Amino acid sequence: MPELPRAVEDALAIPKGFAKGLGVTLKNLFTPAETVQYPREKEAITPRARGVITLKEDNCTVCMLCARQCPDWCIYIEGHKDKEPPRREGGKPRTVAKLDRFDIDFSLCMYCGICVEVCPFDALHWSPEFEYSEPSIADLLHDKLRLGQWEATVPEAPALEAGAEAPKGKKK
Amino acid sequence: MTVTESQKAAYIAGQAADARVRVEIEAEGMTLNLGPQHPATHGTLRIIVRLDGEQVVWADPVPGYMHRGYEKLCEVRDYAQVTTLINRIDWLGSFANEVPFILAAEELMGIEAPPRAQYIRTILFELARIANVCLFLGDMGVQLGAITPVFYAFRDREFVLNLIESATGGRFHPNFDRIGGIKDDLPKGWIDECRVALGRVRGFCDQMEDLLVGNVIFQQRTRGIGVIPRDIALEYGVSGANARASGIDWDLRRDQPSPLAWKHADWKVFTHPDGDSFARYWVRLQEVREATRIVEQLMDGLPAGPIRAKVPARIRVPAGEAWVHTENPLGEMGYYVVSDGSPGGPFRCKIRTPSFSNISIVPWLLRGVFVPDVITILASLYFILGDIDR
Amino acid sequence: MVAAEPETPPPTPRHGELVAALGEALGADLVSHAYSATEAWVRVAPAGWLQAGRVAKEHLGLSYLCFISGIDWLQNPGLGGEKAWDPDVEASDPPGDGPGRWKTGVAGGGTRFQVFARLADLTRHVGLTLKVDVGDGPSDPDHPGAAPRVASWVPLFRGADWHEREAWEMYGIEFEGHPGLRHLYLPGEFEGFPLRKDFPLLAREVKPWPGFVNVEGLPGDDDSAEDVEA
Amino acid sequence: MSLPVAAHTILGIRGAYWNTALLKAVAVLLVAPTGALLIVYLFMFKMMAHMQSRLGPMEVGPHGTLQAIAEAVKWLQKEDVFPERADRFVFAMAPVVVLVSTFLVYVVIPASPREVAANLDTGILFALAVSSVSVIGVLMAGWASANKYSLIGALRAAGQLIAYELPLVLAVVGVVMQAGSLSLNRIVAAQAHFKLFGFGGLGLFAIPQVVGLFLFLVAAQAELTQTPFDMPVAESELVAGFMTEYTGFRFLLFFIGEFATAFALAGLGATLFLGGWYFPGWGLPFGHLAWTREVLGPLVLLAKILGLLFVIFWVRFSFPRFREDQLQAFAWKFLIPLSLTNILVTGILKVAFHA
Repeated sequence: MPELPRAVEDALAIPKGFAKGLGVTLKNLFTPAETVQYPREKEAITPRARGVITLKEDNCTVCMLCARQCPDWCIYIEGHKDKEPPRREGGKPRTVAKLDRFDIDFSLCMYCGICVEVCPFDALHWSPEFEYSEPSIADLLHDKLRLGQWEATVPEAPALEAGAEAPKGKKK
Repeated sequence: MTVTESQKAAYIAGQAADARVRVEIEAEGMTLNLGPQHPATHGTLRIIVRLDGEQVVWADPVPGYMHRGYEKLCEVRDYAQVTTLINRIDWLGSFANEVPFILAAEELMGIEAPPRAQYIRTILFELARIANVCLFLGDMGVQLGAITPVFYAFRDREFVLNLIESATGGRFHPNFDRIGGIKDDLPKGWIDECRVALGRVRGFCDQMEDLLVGNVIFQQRTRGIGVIPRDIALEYGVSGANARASGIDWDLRRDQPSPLAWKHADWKVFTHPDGDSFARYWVRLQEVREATRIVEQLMDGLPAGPIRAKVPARIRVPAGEAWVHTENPLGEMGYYVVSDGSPGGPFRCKIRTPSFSNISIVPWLLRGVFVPDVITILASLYFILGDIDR
Repeated sequence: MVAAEPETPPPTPRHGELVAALGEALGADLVSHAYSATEAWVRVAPAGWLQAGRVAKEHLGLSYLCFISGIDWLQNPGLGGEKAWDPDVEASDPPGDGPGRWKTGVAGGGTRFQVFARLADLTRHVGLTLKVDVGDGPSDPDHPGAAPRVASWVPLFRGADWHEREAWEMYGIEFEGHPGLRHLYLPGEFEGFPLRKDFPLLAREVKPWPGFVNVEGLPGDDDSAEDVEA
Repeated sequence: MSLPVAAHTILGIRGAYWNTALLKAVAVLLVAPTGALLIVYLFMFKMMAHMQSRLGPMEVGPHGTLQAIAEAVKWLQKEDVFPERADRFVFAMAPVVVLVSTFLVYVVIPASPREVAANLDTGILFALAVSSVSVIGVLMAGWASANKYSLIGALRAAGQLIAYELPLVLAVVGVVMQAGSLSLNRIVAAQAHFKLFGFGGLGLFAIPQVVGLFLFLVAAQAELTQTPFDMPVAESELVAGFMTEYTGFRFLLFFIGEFATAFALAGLGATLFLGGWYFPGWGLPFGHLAWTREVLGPLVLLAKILGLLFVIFWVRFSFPRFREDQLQAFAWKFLIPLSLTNILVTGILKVAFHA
């Protein structure tokens, strides 16, 4: 290619720039769109996604750790003590804490996951389910029944990338 | 020296006390109220501009419509709870907000996270930068009237957000960084996915180069518009890509000893001598490309090992003061953490956000420009409202 | 409360040089200094605040204004909030006011309010935090109601404008020579200084803390919570 | 055809005249909004979406075909809001003025040798003249809204429309000189007979008048306030320019006006430069098959219009916008000298070839 004078080159750069831009949009016109038609098609959600907090009621000991660590104060817990038959024959009857109320107010929740992390008895988990919007904000207060129903949707924790330390086998 | 009529008007108007109840002085020109609900102010920044024709006589930004009082809120939360809060400062690159705070707490406690955690932190940090700056690259087009780029930006940013979500569980607000390490290791297959997404981001950068940078209209709209000289940038504390576009060769990732893993990658800091809107766009474009390179190199060199250092179960940060700042997507972000040694949270947490200083230059910068250039300049300074108002 | 002992060496030789040069220029106005592993602090007397900024900017190359902010060292103002609700937090001193009710941090301090600012040299990559005592504000028994006050840095750094407006509206610290101390974030009619320690955080006052152990015992049972089995 | 108004005479004019007049009026009133809807669906919804890796509307009708109609219905349902300090009468009339000026352009565009509402001898002059009336409507809207954004937008629009009216007219002059007529139908005929170096039959002036076509497209882009010339409605600066305060029905009128004008200007461009309804091979004396031209002509014209619109909207979706002063400089320093040169060259060549 013979060297063009600078001025000519500069002048040519203008239509060239326009043509390049037009080329980008034209190319995109003929490439398939990325849109996912949401209610009919759904993207696969990663198992770690923080969609909704689930409660495994049997594991909860009403220790209040989650409610105390919650930055938004959106967990409400009440419980009572009860006697259970002894685990072994002839033992003393055990005193256990029974859960009366476990509410999470998802209208306040920041989805930080601190409650799930601090739970010492593995009673709280994350589920990637996210379709629980409500027309009324008051309905976003999920009681322990509702939280317990989500429990079935909790996925397996994913395998880890090469080089990671073996997981300590906590999560469900 | 003669004083023009418009300068007089500017002086008189400048004397009127409160911007919020600014008396409209019936001199020549008119006062135009941009925002708080205005398409160009991404968020709720309000800018009062006094116009003489289409020329700005003075401009007065009024932030605060999104002030959430984070510095006060930090004082009643403990360290773990603060990270979930500060996620929401710069919501487009939120992982990058957590890192300096956690580093400050680690510095006070004398803990250092293991290398694998530092690598993953750095990778996610750079991904946050990509997600954040990609949106700028597209949004700048919208502010200048080109509607298409922003859709490409949203499209390709989505892949980066997916990556952040599959690693941390949170798309926008990861809350993934912990004192002494990170919450979890990367899931299997993440690195391969990441390479694909980085390829898309690079393709996006090329598209932006073709669509905007090469377009002579874009160049005419941005070149020589909103020039920030070097010394003015320093006085106002302008940082990040805005400072680098003014020829200040300063990047905390390179210039600050940091436990994070940038030092293990081979990358370049781009500067531009012009200091105008075009330079700011160009520098950010190159930075996204560099960020993809950093992430790739760090993924190649990712060491094996633990991701959490030994940390006491109940975190108690000893009394002291620490200042840690990092090169966030928007500029220099720092936390001045004061601990009084009590088991709760920080005693005082001064959050130095980049957008605050970057926008404080606006009254100086907007003097004498045209209304369309107001938009160009605001777009090229690139601010996030949460980052100004905290 | 002392974190970094004065014996801690400067993190880099340049930090030491800067502090020494500032000391030379300010003389007795440089009250104290301190180092940590990464950072250097200098506390100047209120009279030397403007001069300190000028020397740092014009002679020491610290031309980049990172931030200016304030701090209120009042301890345990006795307000509500989580710490008051939480029985695990050890019982704190009773609320009160007056000297002795505040403890200052690195590089010391004599008053309840301090202003601190950070300047940096972007070519040599060093920074310095400067502090100044600005007064006791409402806690001052001699001048009740007097606002804490210090010279403004706006003549030195144009960017100080917003930072000082913020410090003024959050702490009520008056900056002398500032061209227009008006509200930055808060609405113009806002009263009070939100970041002062004795300003109540309403969000934490109006709602009871949900973290009480709220387990009803068995009738005639005085078991403590520890006896409950998992 | 017997229409209800087919009385013997009205106002002393014969009923048959009223019949055809009513028919023509209805045709114009139907074609203009239909053209606007077509543009909105094809270009604003689908082409824009696919250029941006989206699908666009998909829900209303197959592939969202009825979306444009749904939008129109939505606007009709909205409350008709007047700003408190608006000049109510002017505010209400502004969209009507814009729309009327648009409809008038349709009157002279021939869709086939006979399918033209008014075959004026000065057709092109008429079209360009009435299309400029819309500036008045825009100014009225901006002034009456009592809104600073509207006012700035309207003033920008007025400056821009006046500046680009000139290159538009001058671009057409080349064609008029070459055809030797101001009548649009005769310009089509001239294109059909046009031969370049002995080759002919392509039936378009786009080849000899390529500069004119370029000028026409650029000026039309500006007349339509499409990016890169959309400062009057620059949404990132002026919210929506002169339309900021309009809602519901009146906004819909503006909206239809904008896209109907696009359709009309593309129709003018297709007629002037691409041979209008003429398809290569349809020699003008067409014998007993002449009626086929009446059927196929409109379709050919539509195809050409869509081709031109594609280019206009392609540019719109790809480019950022100019600044007001750059736009004026572009018009006065580049487009107008270029169009004058084009006229000069056309004149010289015309004399040279016909001498």
